[in-house]
Amino acid sequence: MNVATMTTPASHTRPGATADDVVLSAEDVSVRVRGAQTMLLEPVSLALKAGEPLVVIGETGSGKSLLAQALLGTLPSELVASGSLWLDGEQYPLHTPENRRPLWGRRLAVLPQEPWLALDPLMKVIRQVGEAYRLVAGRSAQASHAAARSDLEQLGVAAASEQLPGKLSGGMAQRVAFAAARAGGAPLLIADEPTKGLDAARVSEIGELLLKSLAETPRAGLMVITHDMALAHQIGGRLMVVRRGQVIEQGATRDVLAAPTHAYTRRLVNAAPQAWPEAAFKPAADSASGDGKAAGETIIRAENLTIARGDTTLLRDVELSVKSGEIIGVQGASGCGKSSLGDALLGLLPPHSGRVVQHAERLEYQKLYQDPVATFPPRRTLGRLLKDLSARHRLDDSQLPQLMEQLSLAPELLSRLPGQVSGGELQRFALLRLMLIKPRFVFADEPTSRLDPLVQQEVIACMVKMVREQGTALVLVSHDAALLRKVADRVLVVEEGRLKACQEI
Amino acid sequence: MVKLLSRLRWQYRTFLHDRRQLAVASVALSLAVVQPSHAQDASAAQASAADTRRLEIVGPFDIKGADPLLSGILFQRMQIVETLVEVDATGELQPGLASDWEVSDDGLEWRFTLRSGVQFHDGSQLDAEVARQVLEIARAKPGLLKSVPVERIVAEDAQTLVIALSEPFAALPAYLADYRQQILAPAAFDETGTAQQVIGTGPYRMLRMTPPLSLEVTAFEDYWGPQPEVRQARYQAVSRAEGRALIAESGDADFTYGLDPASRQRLSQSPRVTLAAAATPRTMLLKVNANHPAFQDPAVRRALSLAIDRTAIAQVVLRYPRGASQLFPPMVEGWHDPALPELHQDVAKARALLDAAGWKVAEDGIRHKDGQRLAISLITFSDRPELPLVATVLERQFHAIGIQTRLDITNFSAIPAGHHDGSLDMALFARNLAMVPDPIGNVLSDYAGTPEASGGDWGAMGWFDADFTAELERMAREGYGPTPARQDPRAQASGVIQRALPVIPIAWYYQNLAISNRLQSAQVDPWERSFGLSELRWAQ
Amino acid sequence: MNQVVEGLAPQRVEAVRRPRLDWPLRRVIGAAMVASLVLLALLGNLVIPGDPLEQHLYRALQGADAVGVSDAGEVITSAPLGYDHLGRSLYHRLVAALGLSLSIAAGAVILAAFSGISLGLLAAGRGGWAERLLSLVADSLLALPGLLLVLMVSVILPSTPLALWLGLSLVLWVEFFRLARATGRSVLASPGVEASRLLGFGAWYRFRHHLWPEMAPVMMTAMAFGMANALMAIAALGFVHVGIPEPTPELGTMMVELLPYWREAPFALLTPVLVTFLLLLGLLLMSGSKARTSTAADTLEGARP
Amino acid sequence: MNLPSRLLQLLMVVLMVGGASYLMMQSLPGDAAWRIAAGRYGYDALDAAAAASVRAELGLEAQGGLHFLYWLGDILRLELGTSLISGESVWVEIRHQLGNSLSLAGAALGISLLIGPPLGLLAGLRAGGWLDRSLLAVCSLLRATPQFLLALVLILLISVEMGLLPAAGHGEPQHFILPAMTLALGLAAVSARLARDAMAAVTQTAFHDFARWKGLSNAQTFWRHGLRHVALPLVTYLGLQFVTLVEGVVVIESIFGWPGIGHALVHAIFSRDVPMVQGTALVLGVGFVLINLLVDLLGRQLDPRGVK
Repeated sequence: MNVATMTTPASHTRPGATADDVVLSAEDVSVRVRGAQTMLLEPVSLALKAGEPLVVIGETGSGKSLLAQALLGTLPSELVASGSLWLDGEQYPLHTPENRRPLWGRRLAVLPQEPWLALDPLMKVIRQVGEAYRLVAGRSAQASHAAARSDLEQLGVAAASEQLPGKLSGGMAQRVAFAAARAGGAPLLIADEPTKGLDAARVSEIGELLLKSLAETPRAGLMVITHDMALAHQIGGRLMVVRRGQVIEQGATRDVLAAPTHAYTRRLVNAAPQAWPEAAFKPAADSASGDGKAAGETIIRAENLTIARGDTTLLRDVELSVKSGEIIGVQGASGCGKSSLGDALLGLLPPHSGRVVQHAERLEYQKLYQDPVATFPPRRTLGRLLKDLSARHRLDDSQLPQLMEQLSLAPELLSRLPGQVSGGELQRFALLRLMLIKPRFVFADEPTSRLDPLVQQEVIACMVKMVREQGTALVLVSHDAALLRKVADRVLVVEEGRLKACQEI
Repeated sequence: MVKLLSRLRWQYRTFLHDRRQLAVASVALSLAVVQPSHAQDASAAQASAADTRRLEIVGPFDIKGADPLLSGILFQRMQIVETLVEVDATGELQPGLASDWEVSDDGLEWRFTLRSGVQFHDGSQLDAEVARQVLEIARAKPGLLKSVPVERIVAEDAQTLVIALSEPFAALPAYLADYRQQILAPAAFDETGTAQQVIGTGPYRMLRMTPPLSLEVTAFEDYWGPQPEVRQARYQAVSRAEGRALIAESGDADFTYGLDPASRQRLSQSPRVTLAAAATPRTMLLKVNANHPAFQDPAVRRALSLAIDRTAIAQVVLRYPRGASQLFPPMVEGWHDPALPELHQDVAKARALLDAAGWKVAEDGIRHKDGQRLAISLITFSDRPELPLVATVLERQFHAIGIQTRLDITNFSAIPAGHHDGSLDMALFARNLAMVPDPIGNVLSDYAGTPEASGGDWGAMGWFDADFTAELERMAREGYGPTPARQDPRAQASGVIQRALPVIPIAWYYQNLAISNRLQSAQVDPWERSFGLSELRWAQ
Repeated sequence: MNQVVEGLAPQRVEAVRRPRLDWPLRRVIGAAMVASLVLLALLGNLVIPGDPLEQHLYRALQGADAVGVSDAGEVITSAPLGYDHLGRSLYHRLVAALGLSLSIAAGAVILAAFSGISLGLLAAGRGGWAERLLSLVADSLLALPGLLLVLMVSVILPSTPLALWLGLSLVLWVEFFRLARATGRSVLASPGVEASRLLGFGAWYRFRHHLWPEMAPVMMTAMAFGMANALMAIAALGFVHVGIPEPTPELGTMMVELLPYWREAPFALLTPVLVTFLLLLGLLLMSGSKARTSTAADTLEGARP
Repeated sequence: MNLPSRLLQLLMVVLMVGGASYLMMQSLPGDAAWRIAAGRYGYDALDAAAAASVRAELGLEAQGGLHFLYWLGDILRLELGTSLISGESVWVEIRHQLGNSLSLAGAALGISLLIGPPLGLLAGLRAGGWLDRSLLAVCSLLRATPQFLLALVLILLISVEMGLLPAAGHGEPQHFILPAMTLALGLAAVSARLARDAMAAVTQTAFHDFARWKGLSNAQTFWRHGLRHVALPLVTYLGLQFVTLVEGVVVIESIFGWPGIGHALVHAIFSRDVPMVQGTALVLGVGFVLINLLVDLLGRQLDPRGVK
């Protein structure tokens, strides 16, 4: 498929067409490595209309962020953009990033991803908003302070205004960053993965915030880059799907998401847990009754367990028993003690009171981590690591090729270092490592929260396969209720320091 | 930079050629530095005008405190303090605060007539009673005066001081010229007899003293003698020889004492300074423990002496024209005996002597006798930077005759301490042979002693010669009158030391200093008693 | 900038990243300098045999000469770099001095690294009182000038090389301790170590494959840096005359000895100065700096999932 | 570190210095009286009588039975005794010398701060640029030059060849320049690198980028969001650097004839003046702890987030 031809008709109609509603347009935006021919982003043209948001979706590495960077002039110095940007009737050639420097804050506002990193950790929140009013919009000191205060009030974070960013939650930080980014008065907002790392509940808040400001500001434009289908849905407007540096599909967001024409888009849309088919991961047997699996013997049991770290009690009176072949979902906001529960179950954290009864060998209780890169020794190839393991426990590794095939891991990956494979592959290797040991119990702590939806779906499928085939007991921790609902036999929620059964199931 | 490098290269090339000539030249220079002043009368007029020029003196000696025992020698050199008796450049005694003295016929009663009208810097007057008190304080402290058989000191009248002895002691006036017998005002001392201030009678008075590194003086208006032309002076202690040389080279010091050989070479090229040197009664010598099984035998000590290449040490390491041919340098007249056969190097003879003494070379190249290895330690110290260098040379030269030497470069107190506990084998140091202008004091304390406690801390060890000791004691009592052999008894004593070699002389010292061109003339005091400030003239 | 570049696919990142050695050119040059000086120390005396103590007083401060026979008939060892102020071959003194300085410095660094790393890991692993006590001792040692510590040790111990070795180790171990504790703390608490423990791997495996790879670059840097510091301290102590005693050749003492002759024989002084300087420079280059110059490559590397 | 742990550190420093001094006193080869007499009277006048009088005066015989606890007790009562050489109280001696050293160290620190961090910041803002590269080269060269060598080069060039400044001495303002410069160059080399690294790191942070995206100019970004972050490691470093400064002071003071605490320390070590060694070491150690306490406070001022 030729993207260029696909986008060319559009590019003829938009630039130059100084229709009143177009606030920003760009033609033939492309990105390549300086001094090389390889295109990292094939030429693409776009136009932002006032009041109509543009959503760019794609996987990690698809090149969707390059588009934003090329427009803003923030590409790393080793990459070079070409094409041009039209703004207020001015043309800005993209290969000289400096020409857009004066636009920042005044015409173009940027909403950063991971806003807790984007706020100066040593400056009070209100001053970070106020300085943009003062230095960019040129207001007086008092006026700036007042404006900042009213912004923060409107956004519901007035209480935090005298605090340092370190004290803010992720959602609050994003709202503060939003206020700071907008304070300079720029009508056009580019948001690059604005919800990365945020809990699901916060995602929709941010979406509302963006839409609200778009609606309230005259001649405002909004461009949102995300891989979150839910956010894309919420923002609406127009949609561009980027894959491997090419725009493969675009159109009205609602239309594209409802009826994707491209197979990839379809997969992308379906990869969101909400879109997963019901019962895809449930065992064939009837799971309505808790003891449906007659073979299930109790692998681990927590009795009247209270978990504390230092002086803080995280969870109390936990009663839990997990049977083999059972998947238990645990849902809760970050910092609620989900991980400590795992440590206590695995014997890594002595219980404050109560007890944990393990019914199998020590080695048979294992854990799957959120960040797979951190869980492998960094300087040893994956093959060596697996050999280390089988040598340590005299395991039969003859089934290794078969297992790798099951997990769709290519054999040549064995000669790579953990840092040289993708996150999804590595998480599957972590799973493979566990499957070699045949654990009776696995505690999976947010194992897919750092993965793209497509990869997440694959990894979850592999995990469920392990559970079903090896009869493993699995506790799956996630903040994504939809995911748990689709996968787990039972879902427990951590609320107010207690583990409760989720009402929805 | 380029200029500097090319200069360096040139000097490197010409160094060998220059070396001998330089040393000779600088000695010659020292003999002719005192020039008659043509500004004698003008000086007083200049003095009264506010002459803000300050003479900068740099030397190696730290300032340790106000007590004469600690830094008295520096106060003497700065001419803040004076002694009853002074010394001229040839070593002859001269009137100091005492204008005259005489001794009774039995040699037991010395009568000193004090100069009248002498004022201390605090305005008090010097009289015999003051001198008596001060001498009594000095006598109670360690020092040479302790060894003088003083019975009592009496202030006979205001100007007459009588020192009564229990037995004759001819060198007494010379002893009173020692810096430890400097006359301070009684107000300078605290109740324990330790001086807390420096209140002397000299042409300069102390302006401020900041131990350990500097002191400043200004001319004393009420001095009994002529007023000096240089009105202000400051002394700074710089402990490192390189540092001193650099200060001299950069022109920041008018007078720089204690120059190391290499710096002398360099400074001789400098347009800012003139080098001066004077022979001083100081000899570098090797103290040998004659109680050591090997060194008991005089032949072995002689072998050590024969192993040493004094000329090379003098010319290469010290950059002096020649090494020591005997203990006393020629400037110490009487004690130096030109007729003595010179100490020299003869390695073959040294080996033969050792062979004859039963020390045979073993497989490792080191000599053995009765299963004992001839391995000894040599103590020296780095306060004088040339000593470790010479010790390093000696180590090789002794090695050449089959003696293994372990260098121990340490605090110099290890030498007298090793002398007393008997642990010392050999020690290398520089000895001032005329602490008192009359060397008899030194010779007595270093080479006499008793059979039980022979020699002295900085002299012989384990070597005792009864006749020699008796003769020294006679000289101390009676002076240097003719002996039956009609020879100068001092030369005779030198001969004894030369033959027995309780210490092995290596080199005679010269006092080296750099004088800036701001000064018109300068005098080098060979007795290391004075910087000669009061005699100095500014160049313009 | 991390968050903006996040969008690059791994395969693309490969294409973007310039081929980069683990050891940049600077470090390679540094290592080559150090290695050649180490070789000189090891082999120098084999190539041109000679005695660093042998004196030819009348050749003092002369330039290089060839192998020959003197007037007296004795064979003169060639001195390729000329003679020092006592007519000793500068080349052989330099070789011997290098050997001595290097072995003391290396000995001190090895002892310091070994004890520092072991204690640091002990502190990180045990925590509690052990950590508090060890950190207190380390912090307090840090409060005293290193030179002072070495001087004090040299008063207490009789042998100078031993005192230098132990004194320098006493100064240097603190750095290793602090680094090991810091790395140990973060690595021991990392999921990787926990995973290996759960998988049944022993302490040695966890050290070898988790801790060491993390620590090694830092420790190598610290070792090179410690080496340089030790060499400088030995020279400085020689300078205040409390270093290796005469006549044993040592770089610092050699410089001090030849310093007065800087105008007569600048090249005699320059040789030990140059060797020391190159050695220190090599070590410092080898130790590298945390700062890198290629920003984009780092940004991209940091952005990897 | 917080106040209690700094106090503990202080105590530990005192304990270690006291212990080492006690060991030194015990392990002095030979008789302390000899060494002390040597320091007092010089080699020309040192003899058994002088040593005996020192022994009697100081009661050195009694020190064999001295107990470590008494020793420590004296220190804790701030009883440092008297110098064995000058007989002056150690406090008096140190007070005098400390002033000189502090003024020298202060001047050096001042110069180094004027040279190092500004250059480092400029280099860090343009990491990889020509300034960065040349600064790296100069810093590497400086760090590879032992201080005494640097001192001599400066003396030879500036003092001897050009005759601009005095080579040594103390008392006039111009005497400050060379020793302070020597000390400062070494310090500046390190602080420049540190400032450069910190600056380069700050320019890489998300908040630095975001500040510019907000519309702040480069200068505004630097003053408001860069400097404070660079100052943090720099201040911490300067606290730690105090020890290096003191160490440099020991060597530099002895070259330039500066009557400071370093000079006194070397002298005291030579003449085995243990009370002086102990006194100077204590003052240096305690000074370090106090300065770092100040640095802690300053750091908290700069970074109110608390323990990082």
